[in-house]
Amino acid sequence: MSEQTENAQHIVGPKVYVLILFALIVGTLATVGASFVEMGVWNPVVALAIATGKAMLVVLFFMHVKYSTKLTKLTIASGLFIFLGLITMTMADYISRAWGRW
Amino acid sequence: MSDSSAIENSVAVEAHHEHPPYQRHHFESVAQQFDATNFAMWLFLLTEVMFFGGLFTAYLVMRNWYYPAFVVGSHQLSIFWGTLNTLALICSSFTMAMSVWCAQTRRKSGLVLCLTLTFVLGLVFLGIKGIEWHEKWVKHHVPGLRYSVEAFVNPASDPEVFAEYHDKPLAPDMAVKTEQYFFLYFAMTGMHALHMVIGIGILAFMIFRARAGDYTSGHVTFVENFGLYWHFVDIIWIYLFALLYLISRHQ
Amino acid sequence: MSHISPVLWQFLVKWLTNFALFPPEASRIAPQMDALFFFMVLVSLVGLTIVVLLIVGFAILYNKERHPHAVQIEGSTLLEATWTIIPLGLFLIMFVWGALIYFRVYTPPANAMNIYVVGKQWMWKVEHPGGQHEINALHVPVNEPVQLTLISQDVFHSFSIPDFRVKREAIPGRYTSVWFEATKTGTYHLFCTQYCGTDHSHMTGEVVVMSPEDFRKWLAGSTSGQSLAQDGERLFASLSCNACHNSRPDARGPNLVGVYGSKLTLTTGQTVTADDAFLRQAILNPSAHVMQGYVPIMPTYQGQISEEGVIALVEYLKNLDTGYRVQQTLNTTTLPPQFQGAPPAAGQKRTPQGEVKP
Amino acid sequence: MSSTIVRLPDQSTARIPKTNFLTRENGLLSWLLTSDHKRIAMLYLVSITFFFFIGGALAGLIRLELLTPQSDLMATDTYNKVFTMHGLIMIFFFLVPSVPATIGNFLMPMMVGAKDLALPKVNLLSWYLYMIGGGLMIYTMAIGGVDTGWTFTTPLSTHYLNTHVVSAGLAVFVAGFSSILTGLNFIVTIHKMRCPGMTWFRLPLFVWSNYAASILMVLGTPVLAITLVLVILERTVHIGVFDPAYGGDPLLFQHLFWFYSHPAVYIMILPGMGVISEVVSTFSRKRVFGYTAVAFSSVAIAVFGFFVWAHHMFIMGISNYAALVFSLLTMLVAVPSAIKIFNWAFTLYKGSITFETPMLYAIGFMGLFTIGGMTGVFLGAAGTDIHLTETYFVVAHFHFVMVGGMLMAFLSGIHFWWPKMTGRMYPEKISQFAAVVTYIGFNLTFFPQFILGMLGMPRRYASYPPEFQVLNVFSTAGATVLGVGYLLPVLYLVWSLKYGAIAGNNPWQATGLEWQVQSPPLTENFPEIPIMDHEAYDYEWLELQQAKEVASVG
Repeated sequence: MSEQTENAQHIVGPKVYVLILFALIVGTLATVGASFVEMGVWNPVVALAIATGKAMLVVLFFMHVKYSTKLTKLTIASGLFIFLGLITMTMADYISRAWGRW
Repeated sequence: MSDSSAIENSVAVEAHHEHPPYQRHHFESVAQQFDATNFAMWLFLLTEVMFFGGLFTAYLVMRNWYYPAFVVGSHQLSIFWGTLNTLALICSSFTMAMSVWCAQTRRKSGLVLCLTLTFVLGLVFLGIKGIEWHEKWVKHHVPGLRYSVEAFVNPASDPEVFAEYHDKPLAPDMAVKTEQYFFLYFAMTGMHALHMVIGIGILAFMIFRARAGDYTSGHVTFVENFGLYWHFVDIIWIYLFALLYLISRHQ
Repeated sequence: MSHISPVLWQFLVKWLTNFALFPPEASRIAPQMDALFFFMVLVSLVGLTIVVLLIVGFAILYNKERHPHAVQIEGSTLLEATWTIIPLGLFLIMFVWGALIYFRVYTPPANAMNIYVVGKQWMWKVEHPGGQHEINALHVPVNEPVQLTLISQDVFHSFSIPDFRVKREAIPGRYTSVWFEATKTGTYHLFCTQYCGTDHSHMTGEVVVMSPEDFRKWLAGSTSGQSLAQDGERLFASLSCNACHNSRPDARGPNLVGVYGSKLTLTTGQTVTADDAFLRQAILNPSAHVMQGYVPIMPTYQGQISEEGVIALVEYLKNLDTGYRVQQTLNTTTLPPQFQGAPPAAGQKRTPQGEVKP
Repeated sequence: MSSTIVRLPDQSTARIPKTNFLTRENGLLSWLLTSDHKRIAMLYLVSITFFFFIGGALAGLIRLELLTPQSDLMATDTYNKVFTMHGLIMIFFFLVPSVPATIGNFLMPMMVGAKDLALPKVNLLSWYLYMIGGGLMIYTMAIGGVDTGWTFTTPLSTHYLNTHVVSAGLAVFVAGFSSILTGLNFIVTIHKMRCPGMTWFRLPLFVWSNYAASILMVLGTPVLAITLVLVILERTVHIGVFDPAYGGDPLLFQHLFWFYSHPAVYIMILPGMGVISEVVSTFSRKRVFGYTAVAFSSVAIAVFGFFVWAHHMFIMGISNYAALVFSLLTMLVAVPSAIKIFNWAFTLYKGSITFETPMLYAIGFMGLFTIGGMTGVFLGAAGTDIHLTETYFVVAHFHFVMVGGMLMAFLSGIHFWWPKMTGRMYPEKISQFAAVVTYIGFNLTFFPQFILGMLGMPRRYASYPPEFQVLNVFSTAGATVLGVGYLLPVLYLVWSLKYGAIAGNNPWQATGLEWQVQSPPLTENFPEIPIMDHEAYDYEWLELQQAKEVASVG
């Protein structure tokens, strides 16, 4: 009984954590660096891409989603879907207002 | 009196199994309890995503409309403090992840150490945030309460701002829109900081309990779930940093 | 019949004389919209009848006394597909039909006469191009397309003429437009339908549809002596717009002659058509609307000109077909009082920009 | 008496079980600190009834004012406050928590075969948040009320009113979190707490529809919360993203507000649909026709329901392309509702139908919801929306769905599960009478409003042109009847607490797991965690079970 640990799930070890920490620091410095480079419309894209990459690392490893059940993954996906729905459909209105005279 | 058949059923049958003390009565097993609370935490994080989602939507709309004002506004933030803060928060996320590992592998002193580090790094973050906000106050960049667009139209008029102002002056009508940028800046970082404060409060409580050894006897749920919350707050900051601080630094 | 209570009697008389199921169709679009409406009513009635027949029929046929033992039925894919696909088809018809009407209501024809409407708590101010100002009333000629350009000075309002089946919100900060062509002379209700504060329910008025001759007479009889464009001209001068927009080759601002309706290229590379909305934006938020080849030096007039003033300016620019007037405009320096920015509303603390609030 | 399925135990010997969740502990504290989902449901039931009658009284005042064309009963600003408070209280403090937080709270764990909701303390917290929100709302009303309309339209709410927008906003904000927590709890419970054998397709449809509503609560409500935060911020610092004077966009507020508030109507109606599924099945002794279709239509409503919000903004100057997309999606979301209606109707087919009160309400629901749903299509088609929106047509449509639909479903559910909750039956005859009164009163109140709307009478008007008076008089007369219809249940239900017949375990011969245990249930619901070995709505299984019992007793 006393040996039972309540989560039977995969235990992520410090090695992985240190690696992720390293990657996150590199990502942070990279995104700061990238913002000083002139890339036109790509600046925000790169900034968001790096941010998303960092967020993915945090979600997958720090938050153990890589080792979680399908349900957790599905939950996150559905939340993101609705979130993106809010943003894209609102923006769709704003952007398409400029198309016509309306 | 007890002739109704229903009453026979009513004799509560005591649970047969021996449960660890942290298992709540209505769960069948510890695994179920962990699963359920973990899932609940994720759902809660989804609500948080949508909560910040409203702010992000507002941000996107305004940024699309008033891009020049957003560029200039963002240049008023200190990239040094911003980067430092991001690193502090990332490190705190790391120490939080380590706390979870310590709890899972039952290292009590390690757990207390990691939680304390997380706590300290969280405070460092808030401290730096405080410095930045104070600077905004000094520079008259607090929308509604203490705001001046003068500096954006004519930077020389405000020596505080002028010292680090490298942008071309804005047209007066666009300069007004910088207030939108700072409104969103304060709303978003303020909401984020509020989450940090709540997190730090819970951390203090957890350090207290961890010292009593509560989390190193197999009951990892609380630490794990709090970890999720803390990492989520970190993720929000990763985006806030990219969206608020890093708009066209090259200009 | 006098033995019935007089109150009840009056009530009945009122009922019989005033009862109507739908309002008069007094515009070109009204019969079209009603056609869709009655189609929908028909579909609803048929649908409702089917549902009620099913429920009542089954309730009679299969009540417990008649039918003591239920027969378990899992379902029927065929039946379920039927009542998925048929309503879907009907709804899609309604969608297409509705969308067509929607586009028709909000796409004014090119030859429509334009009338400006400003909504404010709690009145409608109507401005005819000829300089006729009306409050809570709108006079229009029959059988002629009329476009309304709407703006609100404070909160959301909604300009609704039920008998014409048109409605459009007047929102702060942006022009919206709607058009109609009245087909019957008479007087019709005008409502504000978007809740706008204390006296929302008093923000009503009337739309008077007149024969062309009557309308001409009315126009002549109620003119203020100056057309909207002339108002705009004075304002143009008093704001010293002509210091830059003076059509001279070395002018610091673009030439505004014939600008209305033309295609402009902005510094951002965007091409836009200079319509009412664009002109309004360019006056209030000039820096986002700078034409190629010019520098953003124009000050903003946000908060300094009332919506009526902006309308007068827009109308002036619309009618500006020669540079002569711009250069010859008398140079008055004071802003006529009726065009000064609205005073801040109750509970609202506005500081002029640049000023630091302690 | 063959026209009833009610089977009660012998009244002379029957007793309410001595040990049950009501008698387990006594004293006020045992209620205020309980983590038992059934007790929390009771707390909710009492509190939402309280708010319902406040909201109802305000509705009465509205109808009285509209009896005459002039604003003579109250000044216009008083009227504005009255309809605002009516809307806020009814929506956020009655309709949103009505079925989920009372009936749902009581039954969800029992229906999935669990001892409690996954997070009992969070459940209690949700009730406290509700009460704090409610308290704030009462406080707002006491210090003078708010007159923004329940929609908090900016810039009216942020810059042009001197009433108590901040406290009202906070009240809704806090109540919003209460509903988030309820939804969250339900989702976790349904996913993680099902008993052995309880597969997804053995769940009662009530569970499915509450699941769908919970998704909407969890993902929609936070957007409302942040929107209200922005409104409150804008009101306090006088600048914000919704402020047109500073380049903000009031339409952005509409987007964010309706992103919650449109799904909110599905939050309100979906649990009601769940009740109807249960009731129709039980009183026609038949499995719900096309179980899977009904289950999935709930989920479809939840998913599509998120992407139709801008149909509230067709005339506000959104892009016409956006209007097109949102109108199309609105048509799509109407289909699952149609599916449900026909599936319920066909559940009756070859059934063995009886007409106890819950069934009467359910039949009323089906008719009224059909009208309410169809008129929603009128408003979803962009063209007709121009004429009908912001008139009494919208008011009538909304009340047909919410009062005719949701409230009927709520009453149906309350009567249906009353014996389970209290162990006693409600009086049948008078409740049937009340159901009929409600139905008549409802139609008399709200049907004339469709015509008023078509004639163009704008909503939220304290005074109106005199030609609309006749229909308004009908409406007010109907409201009086409706009021009686709502007062009656309170009276006889309270009466039945002491004098009602003992109900026994399963007075309706229903199949749900909740009916197989004693009423009122034990605190832990089941003496042993049950094992689900049959499909949902399996009446043959039930008969077999009862035959076995009789045999063993005999």
